[in-house]
Amino acid sequence: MANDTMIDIQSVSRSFRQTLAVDSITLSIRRGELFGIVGPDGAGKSTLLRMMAAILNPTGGTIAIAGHDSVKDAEDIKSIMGYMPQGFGLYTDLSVQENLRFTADVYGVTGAQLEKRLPVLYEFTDLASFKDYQAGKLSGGMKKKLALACAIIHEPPLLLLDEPTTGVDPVARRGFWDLLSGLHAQGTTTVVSTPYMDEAERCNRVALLYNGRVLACDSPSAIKARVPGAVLALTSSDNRRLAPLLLGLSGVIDIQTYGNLLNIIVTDRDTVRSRILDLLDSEQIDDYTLEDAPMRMEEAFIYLVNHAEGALPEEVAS
Amino acid sequence: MKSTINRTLDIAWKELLHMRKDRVLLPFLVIGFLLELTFVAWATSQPIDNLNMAVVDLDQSEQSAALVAALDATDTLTLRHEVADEATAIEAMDQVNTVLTPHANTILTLVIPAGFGDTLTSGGQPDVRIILNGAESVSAREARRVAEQTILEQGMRVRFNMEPADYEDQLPQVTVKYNEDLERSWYTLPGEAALIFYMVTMALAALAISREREWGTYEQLRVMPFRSVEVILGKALSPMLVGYVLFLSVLALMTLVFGVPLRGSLPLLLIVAVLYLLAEMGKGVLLSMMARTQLQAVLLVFVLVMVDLIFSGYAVAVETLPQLVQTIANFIPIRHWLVILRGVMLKNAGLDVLWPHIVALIAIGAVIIIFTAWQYRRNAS
Amino acid sequence: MLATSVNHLTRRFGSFTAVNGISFEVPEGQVFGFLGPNGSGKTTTIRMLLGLLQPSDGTATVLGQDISRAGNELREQLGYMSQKFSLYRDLTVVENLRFFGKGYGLSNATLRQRIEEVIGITGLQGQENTPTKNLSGGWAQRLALSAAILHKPQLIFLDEPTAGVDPIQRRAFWGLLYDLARTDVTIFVTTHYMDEAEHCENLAFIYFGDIIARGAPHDIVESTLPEHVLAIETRDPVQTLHAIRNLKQGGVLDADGVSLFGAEVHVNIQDPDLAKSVLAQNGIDMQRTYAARPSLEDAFIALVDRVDTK
Amino acid sequence: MNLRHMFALARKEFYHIVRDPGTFLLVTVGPVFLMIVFTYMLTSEVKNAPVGVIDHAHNDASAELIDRIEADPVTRIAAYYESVDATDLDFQRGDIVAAVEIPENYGQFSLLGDVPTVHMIVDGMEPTSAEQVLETVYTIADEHTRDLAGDALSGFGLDSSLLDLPINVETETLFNPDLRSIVDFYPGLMGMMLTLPALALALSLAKEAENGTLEQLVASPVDKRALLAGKMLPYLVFGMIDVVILFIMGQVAYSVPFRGSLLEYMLVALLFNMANLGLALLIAVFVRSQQVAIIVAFLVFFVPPFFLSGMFFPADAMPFIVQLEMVEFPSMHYVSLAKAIFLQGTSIRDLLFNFVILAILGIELFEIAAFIFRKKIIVTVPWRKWFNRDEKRQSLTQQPIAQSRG
Repeated sequence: MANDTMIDIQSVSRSFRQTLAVDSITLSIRRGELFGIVGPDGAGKSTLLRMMAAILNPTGGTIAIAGHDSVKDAEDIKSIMGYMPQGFGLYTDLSVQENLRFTADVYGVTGAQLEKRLPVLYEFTDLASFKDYQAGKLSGGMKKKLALACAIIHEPPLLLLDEPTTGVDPVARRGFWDLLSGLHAQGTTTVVSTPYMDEAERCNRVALLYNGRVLACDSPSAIKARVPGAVLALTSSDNRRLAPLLLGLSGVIDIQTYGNLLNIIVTDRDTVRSRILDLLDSEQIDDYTLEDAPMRMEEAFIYLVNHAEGALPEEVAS
Repeated sequence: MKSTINRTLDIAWKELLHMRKDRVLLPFLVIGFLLELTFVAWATSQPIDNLNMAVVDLDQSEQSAALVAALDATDTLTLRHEVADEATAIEAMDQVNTVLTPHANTILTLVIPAGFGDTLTSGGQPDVRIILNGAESVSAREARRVAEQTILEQGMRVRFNMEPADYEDQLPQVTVKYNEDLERSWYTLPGEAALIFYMVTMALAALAISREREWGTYEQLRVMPFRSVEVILGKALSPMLVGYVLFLSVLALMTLVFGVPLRGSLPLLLIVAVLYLLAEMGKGVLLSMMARTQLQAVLLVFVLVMVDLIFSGYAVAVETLPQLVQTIANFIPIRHWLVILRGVMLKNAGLDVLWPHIVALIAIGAVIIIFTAWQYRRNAS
Repeated sequence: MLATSVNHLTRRFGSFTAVNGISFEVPEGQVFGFLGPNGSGKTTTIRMLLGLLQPSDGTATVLGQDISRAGNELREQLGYMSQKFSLYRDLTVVENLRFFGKGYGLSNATLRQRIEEVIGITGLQGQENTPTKNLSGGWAQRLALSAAILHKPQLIFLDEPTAGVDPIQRRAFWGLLYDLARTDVTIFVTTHYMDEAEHCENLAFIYFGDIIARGAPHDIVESTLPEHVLAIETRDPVQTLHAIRNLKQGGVLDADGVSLFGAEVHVNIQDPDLAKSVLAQNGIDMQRTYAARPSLEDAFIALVDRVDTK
Repeated sequence: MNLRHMFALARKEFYHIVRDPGTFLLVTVGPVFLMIVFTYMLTSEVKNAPVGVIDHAHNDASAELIDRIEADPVTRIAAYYESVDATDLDFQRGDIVAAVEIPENYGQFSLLGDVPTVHMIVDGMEPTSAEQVLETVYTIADEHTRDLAGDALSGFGLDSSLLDLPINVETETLFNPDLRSIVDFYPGLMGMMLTLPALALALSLAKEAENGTLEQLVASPVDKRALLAGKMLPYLVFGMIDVVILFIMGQVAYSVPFRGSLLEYMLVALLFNMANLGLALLIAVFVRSQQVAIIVAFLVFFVPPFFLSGMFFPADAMPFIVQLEMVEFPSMHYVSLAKAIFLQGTSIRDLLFNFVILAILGIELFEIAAFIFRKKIIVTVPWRKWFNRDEKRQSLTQQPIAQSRG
C-alpha cells in the first residue's frame, strides 16, 4: 500500500466565537482501523468529526482525508465517505426503502448496482421485513441500523459515525457494534465517537478527548496500562457503612458502589490491600470477599482527566 | 396548605417568567402588530385623490374649458393628458403605472363632444361622456361620483346661474351619524385593534401547553399536586395580562394618535374586555391542548383567525351579510366584542343597548372554559 | 416496610399489552433498578405508580397507599424525574426550583432554606442564576434531581435519569443517589444502561411487559451466565476471527459466540483453560489472553435471547 | 447542476408534502381557503340593509317611496318610527343602518317651486357599506322626487323636460363594466396565495435543519444548486397547480374576465412563483428554525404585497421612495402584470419593464440563495456554553474524586 494513512489531522483547532471547541489536535488514523473518539459531552467530539466530514471548516490547522484537503477538496471527500450525524439524520416520513433509495440516488448508486446492493444491506442490517415501514416508526436500534445502511450504501472506504449508539438499548447497542465489527472485518476505516467507555474497549485505537484536547491516543489496553495502581473488589454485608471509612484510608483513590459490591481504586495493590484487611478486621466484618478486579476504561479515563487537570493527590500524581 | 388562588398565581407567575425570557415571540407579536396597526391606519386614512384624468375636448369652447377646469380643481381628479380623440384616450387606459412611467394609468377620461358649449348656453341639454377604467374599481367609483357631481354643479352654474347652496333644499337631505366624515380608519382601527388583541393573546395562550408538551415538562406538571382548573386558569392568566396591557395601549394609540373618538363609557369597555379575554383564552388553551407542537399551535391560531374574520365584522358590517353568516356569527366571541367596542367608541352605546352582546360573550366564554377543563381532565386520565 | 409493592399489575392500550401482570417489591431505603430495553414497559409502570395512568388490572401500593385511590397527599411525598429533561429551560436554576417548591406547597421560608440545601447537595452553587438551557447535560440532570428532592420526598422515581450524560457526570450523579439513599430515601431508577444498573442494590428486568429476572446484579449474572468470556489479543484480529469461526463450525471448539472486539477476539466458553489449549493446538495466534466474567449486559442480552427464542 | 440529484431531492420532497397533512393542506387547500376568506372580506356587496322609516305623510307618494326602498336589493324596510329621536336606540344596536324621514307634505308640489324632500340619516360607522346604502337610498329618493315633480308639472300642463339635468352624462366603463372590486383584486390575490407554497418551502428547509437531516445532506456529495433546486421543484409544481385551480375558480365562481394570453399569464405566474420560492430559500438559508422562519416569512411575504404592491391601495399614491423600494419586491411587478393581462388584455410586450424585473428576480433570488448557501453546518448559539472551558474546569474540580472524598 502506497499510503497507510487515511486521515491526517495536523494541529487542528476550531473556535466558536470566544470558545475553543477543538484545541490544536494532531491525529493520524490508519487505513482499516476502527478508531474511537471518546470523551464527555462538550469535549469536542462532534466538532472534530464534523471537520473530518468536511462540513465544518477548521479555524486552524489542516485535515487531509485520503490525501484530499478538507477545505479545498471538500466535495471529493464527501463521495468517498459515509457519515452518520448525531441524532437521526434520516427522513422519518419516508419508508426504509425510500430512505435507502434516496441516499443511493444522492451517492450515485443506481440501476443494477443498486439492485445488487439493496439485498446485501437488508441482509446485513436485518431490515428486510421492515422495508415498507416509515422510518419514524422504527425502534431506536433499528433507526440506527437504517442510518448505518444509508451511510454505507456506496461502500465507502471511510465511515464517520457521531455517537451512533446514544439513547439505544443494550440489545440494539450490541447488535450495532456487531455490524461495525463486520464492516471492520471487511476493511472499512471507521471513526466512531462515543461517550461510553465500554464501547471504547471495542476499538483498535482510541483518542480520549477532553476540553478539546487529546488526553491520550492508544489502544484500549495500553491506555488502561497507563493508570498506576489497581482495582480491588469488595463485597460485604455492610458496604454502606464501610464506604466512607475506606475512603479515609491513605492510598485509596476512589470508590465506586455497585450494589453490594465496592470497587476500590488504590495506588498500590499490596500495601493498600493489607490496610483494607486491617480495617475490616477492626470493624469486625468477616463475611466479605476481596478480589482483584480488572481496571475499567472509565476509571482510566477519569484518572487521565484528573491527571491532566492536576486535581490528583500528590502521591498518585507523581 | 395553600389555597387554589395561590397555586393558580404560582403557575401564572411562572408563565410570566417564560414570556419575559422569550426575546423573539413577545416583542415580535407586540411590535409587529403595532406596526400593522400604524400601516392600516395610514393606508385607510389615505384619501383617494389625484386620480389621473384624460380629456378629449372636441368642443374647445369657453364652457368646455370651464368644465375641465372645474374637474381639475377637485382633490380627486387631476388632469394629466389632453388627447385628440377617444381611441388614444382608451389606449392610455391600457397603460400601467411603473416607476419609469408614473401616472400612466388613466382612471377617467372625459369626452366633450363638439357643440357642447353652444347647446349648454342655448338652454339645451348637452351630452358628455365619461370613460372609466374598471381595472381600478375603487378609484373609478370615486372618480365617477366626483365627476358626476361636479358636472351637475357646473351645469347648474352655467345654465341657471345657481350655486349648489341655491338648490340644496330640493335634494334629499343627508345626515351621517357616528362617523360624520365617513372616515374609513374609524371603522378599521377598532377592528384592527381587536384583531391584534385577539391574535396576540390567542398565540400566547396556544403556546402555553404545547410548549410544555414539546419541552417534556407537561408530565412533570401533572405529577405535581396541582388541580386541573388551577393549571388552566394559571396558564390563561398571564396571556390575559399581556393582552390587557396591549389593549390599553392600542386603545390609547387609537384615540390619542389616530383620532378615533371614544364617546361612550370607558369603564364599561374595560370591564367587558376582561370577559372577552376570558372567552378567547379558553379557546387558546383548548387549541394548545389539541396541538402537538408549538408550530402546530401557531398555525391553528392562524386558521382560526381567518375563519373568525369572516364572521367578525372586522372589515364589513355583519348586518349587511347573508342571514346564515349572521346566525353563525352569533357564536363567535370577537363578533360581539367588535359590536361592543365600536358601539361604545363611536355610538356612545351603553349597557341598555349592548347587554345582549355582553350576555352572549359570557355564555360563549363559560361554555368554552367548561369544555376546555373537561378536555384537560379527559387528557389526564 | 415496603416502599412499593406491585401485584399483577397490568396495563393494556387497546389490544397491546404494555405491562403484563408484573409483581415486585421495593424495600424502603434501597436503590432499586428497573431495567429493560426501550418500549418494554418501564415508563408505563412508573406512570401507573405515579397515578398518571390507571392500571387495567392488578394492584399496587406506593408508601402504603393504594395507587388507584391516592390523590395529591401521596403526590406530595413522591419525587419524579422524567425521562426527558423536564424543567423550564428558559428559567434560571433558582426560578425553576422556586416554581417546583411552590407547586409542592412549600412556604416561602422553608423554600428558601431548602433551595439552599438542595443546591449544596447537588453542587449547583454559583449556577443559581444561569438559565437552565445553558447548563450542560450533567448539570441539567443535577438540577432535575434537585427539583425532585426539594420537598423531601420519601420515594423518588427516576426515569432514565442519565440518558445522554457523559461518564464523569454519570458517576457523580450516582454518588449523589447513594448519598440520598443513606438518608433512607427509596430510589426507584429505570435505565437501559447496564453499567449503570450494576450500581443498584436490587434489580428487576422487564422485557415486553414481563419481568424476566429479579435480584442483586451479581446473582443475576451468575445464575444466567455461568460461562466465561475468553479475550484473545492477536496481531491480525480479522484473520483470527475467521480462523476461530472455522474451528467452531468444524466442531473442534465448543463455543457460544465469537466476535471481534476492537483489537481482540472474544469467545464465550465454559472452560477457559480447555479452550485455550484447543486454540493453541490449532495454531491460533494468541499474543495475550485473559478470561473474564460476563458483564450484566451480557447477562441481559442472554436473558432476552432466551425469551426471544422461546 | 446534477439533475439526478435534483430529481432525487424533488421526489423525496414530494413525499414529504404528500405525507404531512399540514404541508399538503397548506399547498393545496390553503390557497383556495385563503382566497375565499379574502374575497369575502374585501368584496362583499351590501344586501338587504335594514332601513327605518319615519313617515309623516302617510299618503300614496310616501307609500310608493317605501315600496321602492323595500324593492331594492340593497335595502329593506326594517321598522317604522314616529320620530327621528325614536330611531336612536335601534341605530345604536345596529338594528337599522339608515332611516328615511318623509315630510308631511311629501308629494305635494306648488308652482312656487317648493319641493318637499326626504331627510335621510345614515349610520356612518362602517363607511363602505354606509356609502352604498346612502347612494342607493339617495338615488331612489331623488328619482322618486323627480318622478313626482314630473307628474306634477304635467298636471300643470308644463313640459317635464324642465327637470332634466343641465348636462347629460353618459358613462362607459372599460374592463370591468359593473365596477366589481373583486374583478380587479382577484389577479393580485392569486399571487398572494402563492406565498403559501413559499412559506411551506421555508418551513421545510428549517425543519431539515432542526431535525439534523440537513447535516446528512450537507455531508453527501449532492451539489448545492441541485439541493436547493430539488427542494424547490415540488413547491413550484404545487404552486402552478394552485394557479390553475385559482384561475378556474376565478372564472367559474367569481366571473373574473380574462382578456389576455393564457400562456403569457402562466409565464408571469411561473416567474413570480420562482421569485417567491427563491425568497423563501433565501430566508431559510439564513434562518434555521421553524419558528423564526414563520415570523420572517410573515413579514416578508404578507406585509409588503398587502400594503405596498398597489393591489388594494393605488401605488400611485405612495411616496416615490416607497415605489422605488417596491421594485425589489416581486409582488409589485406581478400585480401590475397580472392585472393588465387579466383585465386589459395587455401583452407582456407592453410591460417589458415589469416583466424583465420579475424574470430577473425569479432567477436571481434563487441564485443569491445558492450563492450564500454553504454546504457546511451552522452550529447554533445555545450550545456555546458547552464549550466554555472555565465552566468545564469548575465542573471537574467538584467532580467525582474530590466530591466523594467529601
